[in-house]
Amino acid sequence: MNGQEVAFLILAVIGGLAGLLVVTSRNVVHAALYLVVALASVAGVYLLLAAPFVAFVQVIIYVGAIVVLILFGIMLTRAPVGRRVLDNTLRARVGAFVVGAGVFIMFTVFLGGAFGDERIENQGATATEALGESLFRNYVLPFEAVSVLLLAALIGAIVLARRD
Amino acid sequence: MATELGQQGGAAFQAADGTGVGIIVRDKADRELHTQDMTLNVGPQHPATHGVLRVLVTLDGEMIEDAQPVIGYMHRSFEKLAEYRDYRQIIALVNRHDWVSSICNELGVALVVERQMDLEVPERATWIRMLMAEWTRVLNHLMFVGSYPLELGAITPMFYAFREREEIQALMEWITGGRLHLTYCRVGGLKQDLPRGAIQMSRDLVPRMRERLKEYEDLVLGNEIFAARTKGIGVLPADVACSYGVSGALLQAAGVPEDSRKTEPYLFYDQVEFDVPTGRNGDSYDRYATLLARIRESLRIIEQVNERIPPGPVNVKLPKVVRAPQGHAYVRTEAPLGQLSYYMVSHNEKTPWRFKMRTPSFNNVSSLPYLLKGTLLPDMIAVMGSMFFIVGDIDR
Amino acid sequence: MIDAARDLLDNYWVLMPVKVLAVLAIFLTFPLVVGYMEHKVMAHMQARLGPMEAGRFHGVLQLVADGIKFVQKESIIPKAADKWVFALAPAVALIPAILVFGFIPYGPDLVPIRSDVGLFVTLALSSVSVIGVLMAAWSSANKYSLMGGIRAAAQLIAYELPLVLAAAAVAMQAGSADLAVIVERQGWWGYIVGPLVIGFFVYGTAALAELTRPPFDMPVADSELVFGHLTEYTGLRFAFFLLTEYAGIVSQSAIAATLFLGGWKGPFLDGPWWLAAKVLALSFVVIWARSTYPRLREDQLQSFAWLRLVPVSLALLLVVGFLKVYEVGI
Amino acid sequence: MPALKGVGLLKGLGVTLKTMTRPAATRQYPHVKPDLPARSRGVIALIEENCTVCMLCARECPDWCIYIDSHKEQVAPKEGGRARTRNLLDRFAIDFALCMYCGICVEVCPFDALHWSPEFEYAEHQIEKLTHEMDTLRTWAYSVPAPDPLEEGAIEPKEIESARKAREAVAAKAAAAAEQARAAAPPVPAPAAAATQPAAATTTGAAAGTATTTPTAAAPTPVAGDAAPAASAGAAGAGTTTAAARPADVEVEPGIDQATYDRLLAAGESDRTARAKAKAAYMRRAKAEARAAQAAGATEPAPAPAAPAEAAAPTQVPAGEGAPAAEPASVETPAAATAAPETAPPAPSAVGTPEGAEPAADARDPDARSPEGDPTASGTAAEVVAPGAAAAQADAEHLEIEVDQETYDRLIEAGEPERTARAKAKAAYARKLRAAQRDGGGAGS
Repeated sequence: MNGQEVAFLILAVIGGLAGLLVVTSRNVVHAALYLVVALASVAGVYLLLAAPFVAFVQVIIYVGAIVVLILFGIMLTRAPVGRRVLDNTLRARVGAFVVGAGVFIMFTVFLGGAFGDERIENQGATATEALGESLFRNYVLPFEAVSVLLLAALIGAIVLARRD
Repeated sequence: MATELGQQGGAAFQAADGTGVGIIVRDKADRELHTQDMTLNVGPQHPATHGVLRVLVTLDGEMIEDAQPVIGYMHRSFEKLAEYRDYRQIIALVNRHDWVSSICNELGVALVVERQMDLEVPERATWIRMLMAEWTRVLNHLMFVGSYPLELGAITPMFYAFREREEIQALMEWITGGRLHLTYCRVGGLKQDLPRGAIQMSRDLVPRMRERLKEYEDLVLGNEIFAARTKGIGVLPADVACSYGVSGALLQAAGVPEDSRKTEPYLFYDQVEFDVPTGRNGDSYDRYATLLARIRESLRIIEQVNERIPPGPVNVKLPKVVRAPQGHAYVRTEAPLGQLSYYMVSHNEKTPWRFKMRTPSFNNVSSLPYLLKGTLLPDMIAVMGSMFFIVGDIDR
Repeated sequence: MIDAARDLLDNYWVLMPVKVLAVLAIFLTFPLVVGYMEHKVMAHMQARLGPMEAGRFHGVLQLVADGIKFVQKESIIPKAADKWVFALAPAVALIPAILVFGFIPYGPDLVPIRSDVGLFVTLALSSVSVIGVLMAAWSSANKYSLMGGIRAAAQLIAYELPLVLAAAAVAMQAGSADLAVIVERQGWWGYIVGPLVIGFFVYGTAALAELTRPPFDMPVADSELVFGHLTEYTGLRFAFFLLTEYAGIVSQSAIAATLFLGGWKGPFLDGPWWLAAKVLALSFVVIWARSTYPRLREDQLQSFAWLRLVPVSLALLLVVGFLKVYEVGI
Repeated sequence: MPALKGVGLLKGLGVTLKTMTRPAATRQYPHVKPDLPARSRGVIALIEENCTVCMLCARECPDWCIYIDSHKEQVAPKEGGRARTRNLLDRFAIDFALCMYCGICVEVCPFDALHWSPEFEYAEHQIEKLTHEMDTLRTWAYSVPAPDPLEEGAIEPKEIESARKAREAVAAKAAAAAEQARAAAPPVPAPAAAATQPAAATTTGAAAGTATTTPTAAAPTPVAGDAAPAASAGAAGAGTTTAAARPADVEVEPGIDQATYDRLLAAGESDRTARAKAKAAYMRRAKAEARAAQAAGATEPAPAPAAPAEAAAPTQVPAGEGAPAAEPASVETPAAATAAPETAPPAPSAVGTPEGAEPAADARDPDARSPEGDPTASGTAAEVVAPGAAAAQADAEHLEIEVDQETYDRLIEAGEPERTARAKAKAAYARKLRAAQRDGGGAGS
């Protein structure tokens, strides 16, 4: 077990614990804050995998934007101010459990199926340049497709939200 | 309380333990999206209300649905107090309802008593009263010229205004000995004559103030952010203004050239040249611009008065105990904030039998619900700041 | 001997603490200098003198005195507040602000932590501070705090975009996201000669908004929201937020200077002093704006970001890309 | 949002930048004390010697923050006649926590016992401590500045005008006398006195005291010469006469004007009022007669020779006219005063004892003073009177109000401005003086 693995272990534990707390926390704002920790540890994992660009983009987008947006939304609508808890109903819990378990199983199956016991060696640092090349040369079509999809979602959201 | 709200399906905002601030949450079923009104107390202790005015705002998001000014936190029963004070004491008292325009307040009292007593005030005293009243007007307007941008986030004009005020204040202090509550007018004249050199100092101050006014125009009035914050905000049309009894800069900004100094001249205002500035749109921007223009006009009056103070006494000889004869009198003056009137009923005693004040701020603020309806919460500050009120003048 | 010293310095475990100490020193001195500058510059712009007592000479130790005062003050946590979140918020806001200093190139070989995505690191770090603000806003259990927090979040999300886009234009121009490389590829006049001058203004405006400094200080608008998310904070925790603000000014100025003004390069002798001078000059502008402008309303602020800054920065990105591809040199 | 054109934004930046290059408007207050104008309403000072416990101030005060306690005392008649009662001031306190600084008390005080002093640093940590007693109020009297001269075209208050005229006449006559004296080698005091008399006799009310100027002190000649040009001199003169010189006013036996008394009673006035008014009427008449008699017998030395105090008063005047009132000139006052008591009959000169002040109050008709008289105009009086009265209190010993040099030096060293230091030093001196006197058992009475 080398240093990298130890670091990964720590990050994985932190991330896993935080993820667990996200779903078990009885306070929705706390849940969002645990999500920050979880996402940050994922960014740490990216760093370990020598993909600093992805790691920092993860921080910018997920921590800096997505979670902020979530928090923003929560606070704008029904955040219990202070220490008050907002307990979920049993139905919601069951639903959440089903969805969570489903996702977990799906990933386990997919990843297990794809890699199995194979040990993937660290391939050294990925230069940002290489990342850009692969994204805009090799995978430019999927990339564009995803962006068009996102754009459509964006416009759809605006259309839905506008009342006039 | 919080639990109650929780049972209702959760409140948008909940107070800590339900203490202090009251929250009224109403569901709105008739909307497509489920929104809740929130009632927010702005004040009585809030930086934007300069003093203890409380505005009960009903919010839909940041949109104001309803705003009710709640007054009376500073009520000091001036009118009742005045019934138990002799005229000199009333003069000392009324200094304090609008605490930044003391001379203009006490002038009204002196005038109303003089009217009732049918007293001829020496010319010199009248001119000096005008001089002091106009400087007070400048002082008062400078206060708002500084504080309004402060409410919109510009800190600097406040300091400039106070720099200017300090210079005028020095003149006032030299003349009267006081800084805020000057107590300079007396029934029948003034407390004492000017100290030697005061007129010259007043002469010197006028061009300096004019020069400084230019700075406000550059720093505040010409600023695009300021314009964006104030143009079209809090539009008070002339007819609404009139129906609320709004007066002063607010009314003039709405385009009504009403000014007691013009329409019903007292002192020697009919002998000096000045204009009544008016605005076009009646919005916050116009109100601020009118305020600046009013300072210019006041400086114009001061310039003329400086040269016209005749020699002579500043007082008439009165008996030791001043008694206004039986009857009643009404005097209407243009205080810096608007029309200030005093109505006095006298039963030939040393105190008035009834002393009614019509203070400008009270009427001006009464138009707040009209102005605030449908504006955004941040605009509330922009509107309230441009109402140019003094809480003491509302509550009395 | 010198070689031995160099060897010693090459040792990671020796070098790291030295770097940490240096970054901490910068972090502790520069914000204080800027804070003091704000006191004095703003005072003089307002025809005042500002602090004159602490430290005898023109109040030079005013901020130190303030710090001591803050330490002595009672640290109040409101009864209804979420204690942990409330207590952690200043740290969450402050720590990223410190870390940013680690990635800034101070000189040719003076980059504490060099990363080929240094630009993104700094941007990522400065975006984390928002979480601290939101934590503070929510945990205070105060309506004004919460509203301030919501405004802050909305504003920061809105301005993050033009900020990143303007920075991306620079990265595109320089062909690298490594801050040290970006500096090296600039002349001492930086990138403000050419189309990137627009980027500079976009970045500057967005950074100002990111820092919630006037004229974009709606989240802490004292005449409306008392003090926004800082309303309930006292003592040392409040001081941390204050420190974060000044550190933010310094770090944003430093990044802007690095991206657009040629960093440590200067007309005569290259070196960290040029960066320091540029940082101070930019901080001066930040303070200058504060003492001159009223604040924009929240919706004006938003529409300014979305309707003006974002399109402008996107267009800029296009222009720079076009020039880069067709090798029309800047 | 309207387009940000930017011109206004740049202009704004220009304004702030321009201001930055200009000197700041800040005043470094604790280091640099403000130079407050003479009319400044800083704090109310009391010259207790002048107070006759008439209670006007306490009654006129809009918020009743003045507390006065007094007791009545029988005064033995001087030469026959009836014993009289008078009010003695036991306590005079102002609650500055209540005071609204309107200045009505200062304005109504008929005997110039209250003055505005520009002192303002008297904040306390407890609100009760803001109730200041006589001692403190007295201390502040030392920093009462000379009043400002009035603007051109102003009409002088009556008492100032008459005092000024009197002094001008005195000066003229004294100059003439000096001329004469130089001509005739041995200076004869009588003519000088004689010269003074007619002039003074024309004065009324407050300045009447001047009429009794005696030739005992050689002071009037040089002094009055100095005083002549000063317009505000009148203030000093008036103030002085109301205070120190009042005892020297024409002495008449108190009595009651029976006619007035009856008339008033018939008019339905209460017995007390009627009696008081009748008394006043009697006094007025009696005094007028006495003065007429004096004027007639001009060569005769005046009956009440305690004059030097006010003779010296003009000395102070030029100082008051110029800069801070606390010029050495005023310090001379008691010096002159000390010369007097040798010839002074005991009763009126013993100003220090309350009895000394009392007859004056009795004898004076408060109504004679115009109520709208310039109250601060007599500000100088504080300077003059204070030392004068204190010196008188110290009886005939050589006690002069001076600046306590030690305190003065210390304060100057501590960076206090000159004015404050001097005032404080003077106060310190006065305190010491009084302490010494108290220890000495009040030799005066």
